[in-house]
Amino acid sequence: MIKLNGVCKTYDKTEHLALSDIDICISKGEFVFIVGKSGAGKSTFMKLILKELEPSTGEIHVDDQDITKIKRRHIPFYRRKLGIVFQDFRLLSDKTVYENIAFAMEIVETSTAVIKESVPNALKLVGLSHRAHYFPDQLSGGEQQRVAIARAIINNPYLIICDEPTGNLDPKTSIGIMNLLKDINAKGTTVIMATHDKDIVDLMQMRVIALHGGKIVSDKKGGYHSED
Amino acid sequence: MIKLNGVCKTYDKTEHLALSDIDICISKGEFVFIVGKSGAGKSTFMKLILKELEPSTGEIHVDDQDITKIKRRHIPFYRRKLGIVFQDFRLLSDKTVYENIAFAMEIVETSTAVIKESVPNALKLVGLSHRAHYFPDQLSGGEQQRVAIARAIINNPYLIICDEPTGNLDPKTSIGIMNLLKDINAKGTTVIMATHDKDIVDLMQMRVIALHGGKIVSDKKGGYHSED
Amino acid sequence: MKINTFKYFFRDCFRSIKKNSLMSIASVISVLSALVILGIFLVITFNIQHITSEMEDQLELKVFLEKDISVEEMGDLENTLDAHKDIESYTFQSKDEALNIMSNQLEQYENILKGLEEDNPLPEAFIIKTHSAGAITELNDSLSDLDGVDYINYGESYVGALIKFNEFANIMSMVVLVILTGISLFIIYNTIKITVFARRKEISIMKLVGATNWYIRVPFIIEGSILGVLGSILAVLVIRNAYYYLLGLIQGQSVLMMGITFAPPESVMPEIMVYFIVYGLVVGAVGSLFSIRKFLDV
Amino acid sequence: MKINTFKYFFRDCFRSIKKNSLMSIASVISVLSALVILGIFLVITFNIQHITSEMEDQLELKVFLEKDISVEEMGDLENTLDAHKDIESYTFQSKDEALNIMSNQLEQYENILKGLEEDNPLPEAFIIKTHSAGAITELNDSLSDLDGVDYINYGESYVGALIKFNEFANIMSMVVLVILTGISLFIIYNTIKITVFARRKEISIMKLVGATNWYIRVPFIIEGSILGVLGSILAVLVIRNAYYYLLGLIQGQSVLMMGITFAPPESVMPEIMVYFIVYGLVVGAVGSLFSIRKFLDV
Ligand SMILES: Nc1ncnc2c1ncn2[C@@H]1O[C@H](COP(=O)(O)OP(=O)(O)OP(=O)(O)O)[C@@H](O)[C@H]1O
Ligand SMILES: Nc1ncnc2c1ncn2[C@@H]1O[C@H](COP(=O)(O)OP(=O)(O)OP(=O)(O)O)[C@@H](O)[C@H]1O
Ligand SMILES: [Mg+2]
Ligand SMILES: [Mg+2]
Repeated sequence: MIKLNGVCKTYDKTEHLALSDIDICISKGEFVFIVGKSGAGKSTFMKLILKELEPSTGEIHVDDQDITKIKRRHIPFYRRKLGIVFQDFRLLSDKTVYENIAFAMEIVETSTAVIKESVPNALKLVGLSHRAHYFPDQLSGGEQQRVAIARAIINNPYLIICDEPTGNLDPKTSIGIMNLLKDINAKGTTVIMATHDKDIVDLMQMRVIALHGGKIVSDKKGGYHSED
Repeated sequence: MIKLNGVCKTYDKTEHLALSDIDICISKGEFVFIVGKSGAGKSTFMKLILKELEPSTGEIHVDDQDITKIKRRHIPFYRRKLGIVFQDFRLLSDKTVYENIAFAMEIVETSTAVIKESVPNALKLVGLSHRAHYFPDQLSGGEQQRVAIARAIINNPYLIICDEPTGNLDPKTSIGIMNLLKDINAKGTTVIMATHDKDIVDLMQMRVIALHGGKIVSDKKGGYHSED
Repeated sequence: MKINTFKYFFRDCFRSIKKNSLMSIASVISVLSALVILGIFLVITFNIQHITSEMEDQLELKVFLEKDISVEEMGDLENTLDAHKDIESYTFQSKDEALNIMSNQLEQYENILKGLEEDNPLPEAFIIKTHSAGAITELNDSLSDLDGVDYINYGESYVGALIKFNEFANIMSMVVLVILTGISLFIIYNTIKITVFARRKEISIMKLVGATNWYIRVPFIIEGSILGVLGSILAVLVIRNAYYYLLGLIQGQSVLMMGITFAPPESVMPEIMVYFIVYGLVVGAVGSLFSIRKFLDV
Repeated sequence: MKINTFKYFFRDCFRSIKKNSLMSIASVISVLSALVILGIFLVITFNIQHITSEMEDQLELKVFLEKDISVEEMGDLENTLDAHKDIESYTFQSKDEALNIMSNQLEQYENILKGLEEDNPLPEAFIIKTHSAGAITELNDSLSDLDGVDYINYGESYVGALIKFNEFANIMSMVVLVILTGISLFIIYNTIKITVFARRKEISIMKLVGATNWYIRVPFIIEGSILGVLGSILAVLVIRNAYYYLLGLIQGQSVLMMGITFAPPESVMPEIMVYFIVYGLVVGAVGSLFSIRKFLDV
């Protein structure tokens, strides 16, 4: 489903390689953790798949499509099939929690009836029914993060990308979110998740790709960056 | 050193009590963890001490001063003696990493020579010497978090408040940061830290105050919210 | 697009106006300010046009008759004048009337002219008003060869100067209007650009969750148009009331005005209103469209 | 405050201008636009003043002498005129000169006046120029009782109208200027407010790490002043060049101008320059000061 061939990424102006020579193949329905030190390149990897960034060299295939070659005006349609949780949440500050999630459905022209049913469900799943009409800056860090998660799953995407989705959550809530992702994954959705949470990685026993200084240093099933 | 008497906090418009009837006494030189579920009121507690928010009722004494009664124009001078790591970092986006940290020294009119020496030292402590001239939006999540930590400690504050300072850090870097805070604490600085990281809390074996729904549910030395 | 989508657009743009009320108010004030300035100039321009056209209305052609004109010649002449299409009206001026008017006009020579009364040397004349100032020169040519006409006087240099001044005033006010329209466009566009800039993060978030460019643009364009139209309506009201107030102040102070009258607001305001509202709408919409462009590159 | 702190202020404000270049450019353009409009009006106002003062300069008093004035009376009169403080200059006009001028002025009566040459009924006169238009009426009173003076003519209604028009034009242009100054102030203040608004998060961060209000304000004020002055200098350049260009266009087209001359740019521009630069500085600084106020409440 996802295939990276010799992907390198340098940010303009900085010589430094954020990702160098990445070759990865992730099949449909897999659940993959990306781990690594701060600055290892995890978010960069996520952004490449989202087409928020372009790779400096190499090819990225998602669902048999070379996404580096997608036409500008087709990008939105590509993105709609993905569900993304950003490390910094990226909620729309002038929309309430409810509207933030509904917005993701409105842009794909879901009927109002469906929206009215789905959004409260999603809010319930992440435990935020009582915050539906708050604005993002009236929420705690963890609450914002859960809104971002609800938004990512609302359209039943075939691929979910989560960058540090439990960084601001307590262990109990984190495990709730992980169970949610596991259920979604069990229904066939591919999940890629960057995380620092050793406990969660150890618990889940899924494929773990470890990055270090922009390079893949290990790729196997099991616990958090086993070399440590 | 810090004393809260019957502090309640409701956010305007929302009926809901973010903190209710909090009585805490933290002595000089203590190291205190604040734990609790997402939305329990940890950040609200931190913001009250910083005087970013005013309590709805109750008194807050810091260093024998009733901070609810500080005059508006004395607030900056009060804040300068604190070091704060915000959950959402709050770096100045038009200043580089170096300048963000230097700014905290400039406002207290530190001499240029001292600034030139201290800032690189602080950057080295958090492992970011190679990012000194990056702007915040060119940094990874964890790197931004470490800049925020460096800024908090630069002025040798008598009280350090860290809201989730390791949420975006890998375990290894987290332990580095914790050791840093421990060293600073050993020199007599009071440290209050909100965190979800069970491993760290368990490791440090310090005083742990657990919040739940805005109330203190436990306050003892030991591991992460022992009831779980 | 579904009808629902348009509902969302309107909901979003009203919400955004409310949420960003400081910026919305600022945008409206910018449009208002720019258009009030433009309005002041427009009113001045209309008044210049009004005054020059009044001056044109006062233009007249004096056809002096030969001393020994016969009754027949006189009759023919009157028939010609009656039939001429460029002539609005004409009156006959006798010798005495001519002297009277002359001595009134020439205050300083009053004493001297008194001596002439007995043996009045002034000729009789027809005083002709034409439909337009442009027709005067032509009329001069066609009438001067007629029998019984001695010579024609129409203040050649005055008419020439008036027509020239007219042209000059028209060109100048067009130039100033074009410049001011440009500047006010700049001001409004600038304000929109900054407000869009302040919301660039929101725009990039929308793009990242899969909104198409048009989906993002449309609410901004609607918002821009609403604020633009709002600003322009306010501008029309300000200009209208200020103009009525000014006219009220000046009324009765005719000494000050040396006989000049102002353009009536009923003829001026409708034009300004239509112009402004279209302007506010177009600038608001197009300004938003252009301002948003560079932030859609995500 | 230490000298270093000021270094930081300047460093920060230049950095911020560079980093927020889009907003900085927009602010400069706003100031520029608002002041160019103001400048156009200022130039027009100066020209109206120039023209009316030229018209005042052309005012003259005609002292007609009695037909049978004696040489002595004539001498006394000349002495009085020489000594009078309000009189700038005077000339003597003989009968023939008077007739000549009259027939030139009164084109339409040329033929008639020719008959008067033999027995010229026009009186001799002194033609007096005064220092100011205001002195004319007084002078009329003081001279008319002198021996040998028949009557005095100074186009009473014309002088009155001119003085009234003068007052009217001055009041109108002051009113328009005050209104425009207000509007342009609004435009500039608005722009500053939006740019500050877009940076409210930065301001709150500064406050939270312990910066005093003044520490935050000063760089904003410096930045506002720099952008304001920049905008006003550009406005002065635009106005200056446009005015020279306009004068160049009109030069030689004197027919158009009906003898009216324009105010020389050398006398107009320095005033506008000083006015604008002070204006840009003050509005930029004070605008920033006020805009930032509400965001300091953290
Ligand atoms: N816009 C940018 N310009 C320049 N360098 C950047 C930019 N964004 C990221 N980097 C650099 O690229 C490297 C990888 O960043 P990335 O965000 O992928 O790290 P990460 O693995 O997500 O780290 P973390 O766990 O801290 O979030 C970092 O060293 C960072 O400084
Ligand atoms: N500005 C606000 N307006 C209204 N409610 C708010 C506001 N800020 C926070 N809250 C509410 O107050 C409660 C406590 O928030 P707080 O940020 O203190 O939680 P927290 O313990 O820091 O959570 P987290 O671990 O997720 O950061 C939350 O339920 C939140 O929704
Ligand atoms: Mg990251
Ligand atoms: Mg929090």
